[in-house]
Amino acid sequence: MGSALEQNLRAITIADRLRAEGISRRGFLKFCASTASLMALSPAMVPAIARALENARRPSVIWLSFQECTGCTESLTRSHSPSIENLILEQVSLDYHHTLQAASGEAAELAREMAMQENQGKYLLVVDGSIPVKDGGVYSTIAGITNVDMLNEVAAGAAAIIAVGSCAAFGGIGHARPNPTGAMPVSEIVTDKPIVNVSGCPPIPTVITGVLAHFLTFNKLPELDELGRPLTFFGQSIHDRCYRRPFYDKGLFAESFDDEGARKGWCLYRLGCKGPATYNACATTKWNQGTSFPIEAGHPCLGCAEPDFWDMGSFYRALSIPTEDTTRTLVYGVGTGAVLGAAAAAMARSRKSKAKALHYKVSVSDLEESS
Amino acid sequence: MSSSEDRAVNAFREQIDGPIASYLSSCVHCGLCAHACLFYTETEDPRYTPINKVEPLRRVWKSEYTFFGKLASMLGLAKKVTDDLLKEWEPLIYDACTLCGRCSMVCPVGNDISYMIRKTREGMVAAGYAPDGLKGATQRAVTIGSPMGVKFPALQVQIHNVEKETGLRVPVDVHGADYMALLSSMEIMNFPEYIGALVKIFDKAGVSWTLCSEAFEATNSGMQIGSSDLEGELLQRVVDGAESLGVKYVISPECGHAYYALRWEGPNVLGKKYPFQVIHILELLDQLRLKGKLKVEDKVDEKLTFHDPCQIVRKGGVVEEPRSLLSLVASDFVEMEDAGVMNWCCGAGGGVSANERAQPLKLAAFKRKKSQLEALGVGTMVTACANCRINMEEGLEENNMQIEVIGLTETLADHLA
Amino acid sequence: MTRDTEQVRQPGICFGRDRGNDRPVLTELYHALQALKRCGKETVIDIKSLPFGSIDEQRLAEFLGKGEVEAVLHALGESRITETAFPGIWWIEHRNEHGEITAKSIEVAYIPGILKSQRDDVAAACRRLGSLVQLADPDGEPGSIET
Amino acid sequence: MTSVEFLAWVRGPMFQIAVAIFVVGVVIRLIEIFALGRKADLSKPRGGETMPGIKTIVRRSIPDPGTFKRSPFTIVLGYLFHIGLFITILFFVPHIELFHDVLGLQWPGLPTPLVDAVAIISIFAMLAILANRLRNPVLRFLSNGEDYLVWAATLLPLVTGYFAFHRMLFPYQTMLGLHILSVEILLILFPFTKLMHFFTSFIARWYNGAAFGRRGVQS
Repeated sequence: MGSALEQNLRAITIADRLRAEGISRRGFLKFCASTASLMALSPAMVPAIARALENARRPSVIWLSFQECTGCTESLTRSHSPSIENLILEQVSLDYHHTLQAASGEAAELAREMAMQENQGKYLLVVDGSIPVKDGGVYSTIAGITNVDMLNEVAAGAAAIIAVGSCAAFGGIGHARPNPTGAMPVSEIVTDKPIVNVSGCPPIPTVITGVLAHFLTFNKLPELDELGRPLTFFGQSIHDRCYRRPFYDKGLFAESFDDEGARKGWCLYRLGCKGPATYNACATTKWNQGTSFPIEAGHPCLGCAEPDFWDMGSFYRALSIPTEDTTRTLVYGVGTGAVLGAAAAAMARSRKSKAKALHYKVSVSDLEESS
Repeated sequence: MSSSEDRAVNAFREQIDGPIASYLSSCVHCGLCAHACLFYTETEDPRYTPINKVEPLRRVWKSEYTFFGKLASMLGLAKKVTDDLLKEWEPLIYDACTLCGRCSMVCPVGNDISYMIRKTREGMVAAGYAPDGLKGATQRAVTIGSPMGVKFPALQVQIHNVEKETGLRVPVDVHGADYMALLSSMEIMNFPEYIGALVKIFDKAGVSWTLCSEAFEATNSGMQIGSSDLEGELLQRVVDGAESLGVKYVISPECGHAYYALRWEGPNVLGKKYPFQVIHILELLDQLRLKGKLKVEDKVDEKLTFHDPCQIVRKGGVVEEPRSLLSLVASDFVEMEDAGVMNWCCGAGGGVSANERAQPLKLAAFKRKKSQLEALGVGTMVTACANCRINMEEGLEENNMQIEVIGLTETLADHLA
Repeated sequence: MTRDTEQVRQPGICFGRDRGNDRPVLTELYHALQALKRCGKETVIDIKSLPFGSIDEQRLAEFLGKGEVEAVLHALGESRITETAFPGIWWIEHRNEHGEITAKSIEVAYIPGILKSQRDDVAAACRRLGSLVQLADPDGEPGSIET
Repeated sequence: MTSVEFLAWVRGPMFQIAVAIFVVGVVIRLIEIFALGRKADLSKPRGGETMPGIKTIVRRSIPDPGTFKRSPFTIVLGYLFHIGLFITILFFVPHIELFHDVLGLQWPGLPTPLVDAVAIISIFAMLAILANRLRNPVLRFLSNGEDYLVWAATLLPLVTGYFAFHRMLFPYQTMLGLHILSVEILLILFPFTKLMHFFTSFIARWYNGAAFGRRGVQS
């Protein structure tokens, strides 16, 4: 019905929309500066962003939630009463999100199918949650459709996929040992589409919007690391950008949660901080309106933005500690070594006593001169 | 066990023990032992690096006494002991090692390398790989009784001369004497003054002693060539002589390896403890000095130094005694560099003196002693080993050095109060 | 009993002391100022991208201080553009309609770009003013208006 | 295999495999040595064995002046590298955490910049050691493939650890993984090579000290 108008609205650029709302060029530049900051791009990129937004069009977004806890959606919607993020979100057409949309039941599924039809090959697919594939995928279904089937169906017509949260990106807690539902990340099911992984449990809301902003601005996906994560947010580790890093460099560590070091804000490495091996933007973007992040609150980084962080040993044991029980290996090793050593020693001793029995007695006759 | 290789390998198998296994496990090829060995320092031939000399022994240890070496040898990866190897190593083991033990003092991981070379010789001699000169000397020692072919009648002649000269009687075959003195054939033939010195000192000090007509030879070519069998055969004669005379002590003469063989290897080679004690002549003299039974009337005035015989000092533990005795008899005694347990070998021990093939190498090695002496500028060098003494006399002559070499015991006897 | 306020230190304030994450920024600003003086090169530093603890930024702001100019921009919320006590170094904070900070930067420039009137806005202003005073000439100079 | 999977593998199963090979191998080799033993010495001792043995264990860490004068280079480099290696292994805080986990023992660490400097010194000492080995005629003569292999296996953990700490060359996870892997290679090579001297040199020194000690000489 209103789709003609809708089409028209989509046809105009973001800059036009802002101008239509009576926002000055200065305001637009401010918007661009905020967007650059949001995307963690250098302020030098502002002119390029401005140029791009002049021409950017409003994409359709379909959001699928699978085996998940809604934490990712919560993170996004409960972030700072969204402002710039909100502006960005206003620039997309969120056509299906089963937690956020008003429609339910068949109407909801219809909205999804319509959005797919109308934007075939152009819409953006956002996924949160892992996809269970064991036993034909029966462990999670929506409207009687298994998650795997729905993902495959929706992904087929998508321009790109954003896997939001560690579950969609890497399998997350569903994928943790023993993985009873055969949970899989999006990237293991869909292999023929560009996928951006915005990992984290939950992911940083501004990172989600930052990726959307990037897609919106440049109409392409940002540069990714080897795990498919946008480099602008995941290019440096928590440790690299941690304000406690100088304490690590000096060798000053908290050894318990209430010792002198903890009170003085020393490095949390010994308390199990996974910051050195965790790539995410928490240390600079921070949480709760940029207030703080776990390490600033005195808790070690769990490494939630990394694959299988649930299975990397205790959250409270240092990164340098092996993930398996080395003491046990050591004890069994000594035992096995003792048994084998005893056998080897017995062989050596018998060889030696045999040699003694075969002793060749040197006599004067052996001393004939050789020449 | 017909082949020579098999005989060598079997002997190595018999010799390898815990210490050797720990030594060979520890070597890191740091090369420091080379700089402790005068055959390397004076020739700079890296083949003379001490640890390299035990290669044949190492191969047997590696392939037969280590679990992983055994696995490797089952896969045909182990290096074998061959006749070629033994032949190649023979000069390294016999010509370029005096068993002086200096390398054993410096090895940073603690390897007693000279112990291992001594053990390696067991396999070498069993396989027939030993220098002809040393073979001949050992043969003479076993068949005639002395490496130089000295028999008792020859000693009797020297005894007669000494008695005439000193006017004192040399006791022979005295049952129930406290001490039985042994001699080295070099002392009998080249330095009979040693016998005179003993008579004079013991007479003054009232020591009850005797020579034994059945067992007067102290030297042991069996040890030098590395055969425990032959070493034991020679030692058994001493034990039998001492037992037949019922002495309490056997005195080792001023001869390094004789002392080492008698004092430290003997009971182990024979497999039983001695019914007597072995004492080095310098130990006995120092005991007499302490008891006030050894007094001198005057001292040697000229500047002199002391050469530490390896087997007596570093490997024998008689370190302070010669110095106490020298301070008694010398007024200007100076130590050479590295004196004491770190002193450098004369270059002729461990059977090298009996090995004609090693003569050029032995003279090259003497350069070390030469430079030590030149640094001191002494006219006299005292020592306590007939083998060192004869070698140094030869070396000094070769190098046109005017230094007199004297035995410590005779020096004391000459100045007896 | 207590001699001073040290006893009830705020954690943020007490560990700010020896952290020193703001030092490198000052060095960077020094070099940026030199570049501006030498060849007019402008520099922008995004403060949000710096590894700052809660105290570092405050300390940096205190160090830079306030200078002679303080401008407020009203567009999509309020923005505050303040020249620091070091002329040429500007502290810029953009806020949204809810007063929340959306971007924060330090700009080294003779005048921050955002303060200048924008060409598009000038063109719009020109059109608007022209229609108000009924001057048809699109290229008309404001000076040509007769009073 | 991604860098995260690689890191998980070297921190997980591979570490246990390496430790198992190391422990089993070392125990076998030590038992072999002790089981061979030595025959009781029948000669009358002049001195004790135990104390001189212990003294030799200590004294062999200090070169005698003559040896030092003749090969200062080998000795100084050996010292630098060994001390540096021990400091970096034993006093870098993340390593202490590892020992604490495995052995239950803990000790204070050293300031990280100090360990860092020491690691650099050790790395350069190692490079000089290689140069020395290639240049010095005795060392060149004695050296075999194992010597160079062990040299490389010892240097690698230092270099990879340095790179990981300074976040050079590769992303941290990859570099940390390579560092742990290089340590695992070292552990695996340990029982098969002269690395065993870490344990056996103490036994060797004791035997040497005891043999000389009973003859009345402190070796």
